[in-house]
Amino acid sequence: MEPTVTADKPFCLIADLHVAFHGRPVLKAIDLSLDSGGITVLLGPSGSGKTTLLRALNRLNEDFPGHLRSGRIQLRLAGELQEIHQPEISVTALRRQVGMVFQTPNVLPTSIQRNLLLPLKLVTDLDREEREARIEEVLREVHLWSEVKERLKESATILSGGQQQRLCLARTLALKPHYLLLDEPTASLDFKTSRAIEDLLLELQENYRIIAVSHSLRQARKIAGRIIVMKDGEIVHQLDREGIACPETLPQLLEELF
Amino acid sequence: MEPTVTADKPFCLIADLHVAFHGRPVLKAIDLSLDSGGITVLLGPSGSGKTTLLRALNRLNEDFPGHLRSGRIQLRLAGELQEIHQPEISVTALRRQVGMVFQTPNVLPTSIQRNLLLPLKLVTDLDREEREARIEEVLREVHLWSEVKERLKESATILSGGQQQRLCLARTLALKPHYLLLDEPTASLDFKTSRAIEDLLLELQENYRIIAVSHSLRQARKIAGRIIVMKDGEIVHQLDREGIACPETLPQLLEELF
Amino acid sequence: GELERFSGLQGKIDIAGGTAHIPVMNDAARAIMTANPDIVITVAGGGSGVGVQKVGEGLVEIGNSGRSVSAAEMEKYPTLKSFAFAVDGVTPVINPSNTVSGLTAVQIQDIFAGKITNWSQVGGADAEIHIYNRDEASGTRSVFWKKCLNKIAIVETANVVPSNGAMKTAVANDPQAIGYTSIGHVDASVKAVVLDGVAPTQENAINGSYPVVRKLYMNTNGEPAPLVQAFIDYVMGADGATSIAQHGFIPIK
Amino acid sequence: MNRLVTLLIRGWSWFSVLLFCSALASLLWFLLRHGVPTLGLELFFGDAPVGKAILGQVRVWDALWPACVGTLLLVLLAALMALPLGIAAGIYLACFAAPRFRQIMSLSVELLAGTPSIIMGLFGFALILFLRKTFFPAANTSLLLAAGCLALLILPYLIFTTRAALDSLPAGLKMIGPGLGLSHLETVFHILLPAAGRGIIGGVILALGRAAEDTAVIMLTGVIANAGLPHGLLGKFEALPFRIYFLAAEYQSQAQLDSAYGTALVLLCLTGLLYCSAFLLHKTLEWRWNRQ
Amino acid sequence: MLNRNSGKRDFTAGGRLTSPAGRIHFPGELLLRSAALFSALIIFALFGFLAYFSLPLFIEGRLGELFSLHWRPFQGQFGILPMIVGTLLLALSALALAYPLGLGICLFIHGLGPALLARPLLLLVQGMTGIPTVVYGFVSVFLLVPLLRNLFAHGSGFSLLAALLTLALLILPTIVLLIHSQLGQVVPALRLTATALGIARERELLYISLPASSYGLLAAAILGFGRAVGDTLIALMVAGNAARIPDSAFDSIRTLTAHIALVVSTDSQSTTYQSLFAGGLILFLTTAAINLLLHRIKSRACPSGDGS
Ligand SMILES: Nc1ncnc2c1ncn2[C@@H]1O[C@H](COP(=O)(O)OP(=O)(O)OP(=O)(O)O)[C@@H](O)[C@H]1O
Ligand SMILES: Nc1ncnc2c1ncn2[C@@H]1O[C@H](COP(=O)(O)OP(=O)(O)OP(=O)(O)O)[C@@H](O)[C@H]1O
Ligand SMILES: [Mg+2]
Ligand SMILES: [Mg+2]
Repeated sequence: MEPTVTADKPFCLIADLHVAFHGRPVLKAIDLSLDSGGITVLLGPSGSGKTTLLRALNRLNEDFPGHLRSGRIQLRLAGELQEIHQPEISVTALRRQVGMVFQTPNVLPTSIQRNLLLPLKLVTDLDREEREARIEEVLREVHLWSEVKERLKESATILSGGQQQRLCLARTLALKPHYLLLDEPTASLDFKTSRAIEDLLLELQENYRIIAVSHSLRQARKIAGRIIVMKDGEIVHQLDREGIACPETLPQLLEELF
Repeated sequence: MEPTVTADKPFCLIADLHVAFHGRPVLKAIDLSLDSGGITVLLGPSGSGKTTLLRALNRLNEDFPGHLRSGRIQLRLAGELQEIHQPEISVTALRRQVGMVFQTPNVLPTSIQRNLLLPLKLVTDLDREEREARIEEVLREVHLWSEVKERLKESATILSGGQQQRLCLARTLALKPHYLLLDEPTASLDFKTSRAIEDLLLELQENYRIIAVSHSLRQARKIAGRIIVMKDGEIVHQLDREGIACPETLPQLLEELF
Repeated sequence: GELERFSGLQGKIDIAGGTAHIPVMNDAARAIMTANPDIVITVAGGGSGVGVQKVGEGLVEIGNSGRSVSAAEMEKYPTLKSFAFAVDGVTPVINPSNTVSGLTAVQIQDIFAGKITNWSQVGGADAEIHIYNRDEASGTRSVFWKKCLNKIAIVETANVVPSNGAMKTAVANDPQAIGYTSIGHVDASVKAVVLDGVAPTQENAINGSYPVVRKLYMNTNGEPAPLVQAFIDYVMGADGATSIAQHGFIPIK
Repeated sequence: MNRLVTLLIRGWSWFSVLLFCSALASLLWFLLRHGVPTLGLELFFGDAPVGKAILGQVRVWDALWPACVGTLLLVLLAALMALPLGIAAGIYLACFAAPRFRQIMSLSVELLAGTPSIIMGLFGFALILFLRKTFFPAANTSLLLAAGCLALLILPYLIFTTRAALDSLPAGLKMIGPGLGLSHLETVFHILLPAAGRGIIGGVILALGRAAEDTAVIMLTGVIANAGLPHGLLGKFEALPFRIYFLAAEYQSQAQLDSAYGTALVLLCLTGLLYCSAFLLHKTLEWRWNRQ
Repeated sequence: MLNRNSGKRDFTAGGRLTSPAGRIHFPGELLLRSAALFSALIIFALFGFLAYFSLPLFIEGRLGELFSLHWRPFQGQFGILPMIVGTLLLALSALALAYPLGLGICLFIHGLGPALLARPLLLLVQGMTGIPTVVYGFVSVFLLVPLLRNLFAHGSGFSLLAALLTLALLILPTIVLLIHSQLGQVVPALRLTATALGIARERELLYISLPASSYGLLAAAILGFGRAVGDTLIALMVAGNAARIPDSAFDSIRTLTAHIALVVSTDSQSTTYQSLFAGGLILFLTTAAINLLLHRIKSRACPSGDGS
């Protein structure tokens, strides 16, 4: 089933979301409705809760000790808006549809190939050949194929920082989730590769609903259909396409806020 | 002893350096002489060997399996240029003078405070109060103090990505090495914090010899006294202050190369 | 009385070897050490072979054995001296619930040789016979094999248990069992088999009508030192005899 | 298909736990039923006055006190010998050894782990005979020898777990020390070891339990049924597991058999105590690691 | 993993870069190395000792006697083949029973069971290592053996089956704790990755965490097997000790260790006694062979040998 993004219907509704760890609030009263097409980019100072907000969407915060949440999150799953915390929703199934790439690359301590094959094997029911074809496809997409095609059997932990980051992106893409949560997907990539990934994301926005954290204004401008600015655990500003297009608004705004 | 950087004398000489892992060459025939003041910035595509070059300077490559090296590296230690591979040089002492901050933050799985105190205790002979004063000082320098001052005893692993990166930078600064090897020190920092760190580095260049990897052209322009461009394990270009200052050269060059 | 011979003596006696001896040794040690705190006596087990070896090597002052010292051992340790101090009878035992009460020596031999395999063949219920044997190191086995089984080859499927206590436990719990044990160990939990019409009791062992008996020995390496001699004398004296009888053995004067 | 595997695994893990618990429960129930009625001062001290017996002024007969002291001393001594050796060897293997040496060592440690305890006992016994004939004619089986042989027995457990705990630390952690200019030794002792502490403590607990319960080794190397409190390192001693074995094999009356269960319960409590102290130690270490 | 290829490393005192004459080797490493060497030496000492004592049998070429089927010392037959077979049968079957159970318990502790039960269960298992072997033996003599006798109406209950059930319970905690201590290190780092990919807990454990703790899995198997082979008292008390190769699980068997315990108290100079050491040597060699085999399997399974 190829997911298609239909515009103008909200696919993500967050109402009064509070998240705290060990009693310290990290997200405060987040209200958000994401509807139109385009990539949503989260901006904000370090420690402002961007990662935590992403993790709230696939319920990964629950895996950390001391986590406490209140509020509702609805995502469009199988065509309908559904509350993700309702007991009928299986966390595992949710996370299969809501893929996430972490800020720091977290490769499995095994071979490059296995890093991709294993999740495919565990999560999808592709046969061996399909899996291998899929691997090559995603590795090409993230521009890693030429660098690793001769050493697929070597350990992934010896890859360079940027290579690991692209590997993790490939791993998530291979599973073809409906949502993509990307936590600084190009942080340690050179600008050439960064641009290629940005182009890839722009292509992918046709089929995936993408929410990305970024620290680069240039990047945000280029890919964002909507920008959300966070500070101290709150959403302090939202910009739509017009706001982004205007060359002054964004830098001004950020200068003010930070 | 406060190290002072004297200009116009080379402090780092690399001659015909080859590095390979498991027989695959990663650095090829590197020749380099760094002399004047200012920060040296390494640019280059992902996987081009920047990290490996940094690691060569504090002999950290030796800690990875399958490592093979030929060629000479000389650093100015205790006032004199010395070959770092000669048997009289203790690796440990070398690494104390050549501090490194990794690309992916690697905090100790213990409290924030202990992350800083433990190395200080082991490496320096400061007393307790001096150590605590030093901690506060470096945490302020990297703009982390206000965010963590109330939770110094909490685990460092729960910090956000950018916070961890600043913590690692602080940990190295606290030891006051003579050299600073920084592998993308601002990769996951917002631009405001990035700028503050850049300013910090510009200040530090008075007292430290700094070699940094960066992916941001803007950043390289701002801080670099010299830019070294790498590709496929080789140094393909070097730019000095004039080259950097000229607004066209750099983008053009990079566009060509990549 | 008996304990006076220890007055003025001091030192230590280490004792090891046959396990059947231990209760008697403990009684003696306890009485002697209470009367004269300068004397330290320790008592260990290990089995007859260990007893002989340890005393031969000089590791202990007294090594106990439930059989006489073998020719091979005598050759290795020519200075060993043995003191027999008690007689112990060995009796076949069965589970108290078994209706059989008496067997002939030939029947027992056939059972242990594997020729009779069902209790119905010797007048009991229709049930498989479970044979329990002791290990080769056992003095009990040695005497039973010589004097009751007439040195036949014991069937290999027989279970082997490592001690008199384990034999009692096994037979007490298994209604189809047959085994053998020292008369001293027989109590209500097992039934001693009347052998060729002679009941296995202490009286019958003393008067010689019950044939399956052995001696218990204390062995020393060369002439015993005064303290050790005093200990041996004490065990073989009146107090010792009481304790020996109390534990089910027959004292030798 | 996927669902089936998932269900099977989950089912199997529940099944294992239930089976294990019921087996353990029946074992404990049996032990308690027979052992609890025998518990009391008399089990420990016989008819000797308690105070004097504890101080060692009066010899205790037919009771547990000397065996308790003997076992405690034995475990302490064995731990004293094996812990430094085993943990040091494990650290060396994980962090220092050349690959060649590592391989050979791993194999020999595995061999040692597979050596039956009774052979360790035989070894100790033969060693004494050898010493008597050569250097020390007065050598004899003793508390020291038994502890030494027990140390051999638990050594591989310590080496294995120490090495495994260090080996499986994440790679990023291993780079912290070198990156900061800590010496390899400092890295190992101040960063890697504390981080691996939990795994190592697991091995220590296993080893202590093993040392407290083994019978076959000490049987041949110096334990006896009736020694009183141990007379120094070179004296004979009593131990709880041997006492259980002895009573179980040579009991003369039902009362003696029952007291074997009482002894087993006591031994159980003793090892429980050992665990608690190991656990506390672990907690203290962790606390100090986190809070200076 | 660390520093294995770093060639020469030195530990110069203080922060000095150079030390002209005579580098000071830090004594710590030397200490560690001697500890490791000493541990290795012990093995060779043990081996030498076993070899020395069984030497007469080899020299006099009476080895054939050992490898016969009959143990009848009074008739001069010293075959220990039945004991070798018994040992292997018992240890392998006990391991085959206990290992999957142990794994199941570990998985339960690491996320398949309710988190509330995990900790108590772990404590229970840890506590269990303190139950003396002799107690297992004794309880099964009174509980398990009569049960088996009545259930199957064949044999006396003292049998391979009884011994293997008891032994499996004995080695279970060893297996659980060893696997657990490895999983405990590996799981937290990998769990987040796996769970974010939408991989269910069961599969994460099975396909990611367990393979990543392969050394612990191997150690558990080896130590578990070692414990099973080396156990003396359980076999002695409940296996029946008949010195013959069993026809079924209900038959009585004798292990080498029980054999040693039974024979050790006979006269010390006889062939009987020497055959003990030969038995010990064979036990030793058996474990060696099995270890080598496991190593082979492991190195074939993950050739890079890295990433743990
Ligand atoms: N598991 C956790 N337990 C406790 N505190 C946490 C946890 N995760 C995050 N925090 C705290 O919450 C705050 C927000 O963290 P988060 O990771 O969401 O920031 P961020 O916006 O992603 O920052 P960065 O750009 O540096 O990655 C930080 O102060 C962090 O220390
Ligand atoms: N320890 C190692 N063993 C084997 N190969 C390695 C090792 N370290 C790096 N490499 C390989 O060497 C090449 C250069 O790696 P390096 O980490 O130096 O790149 P980089 O320039 O830092 O890239 P990035 O910007 O992505 O961090 C890569 O192809 C990498 O896979
Ligand atoms: Mg973040
Ligand atoms: Mg890099």
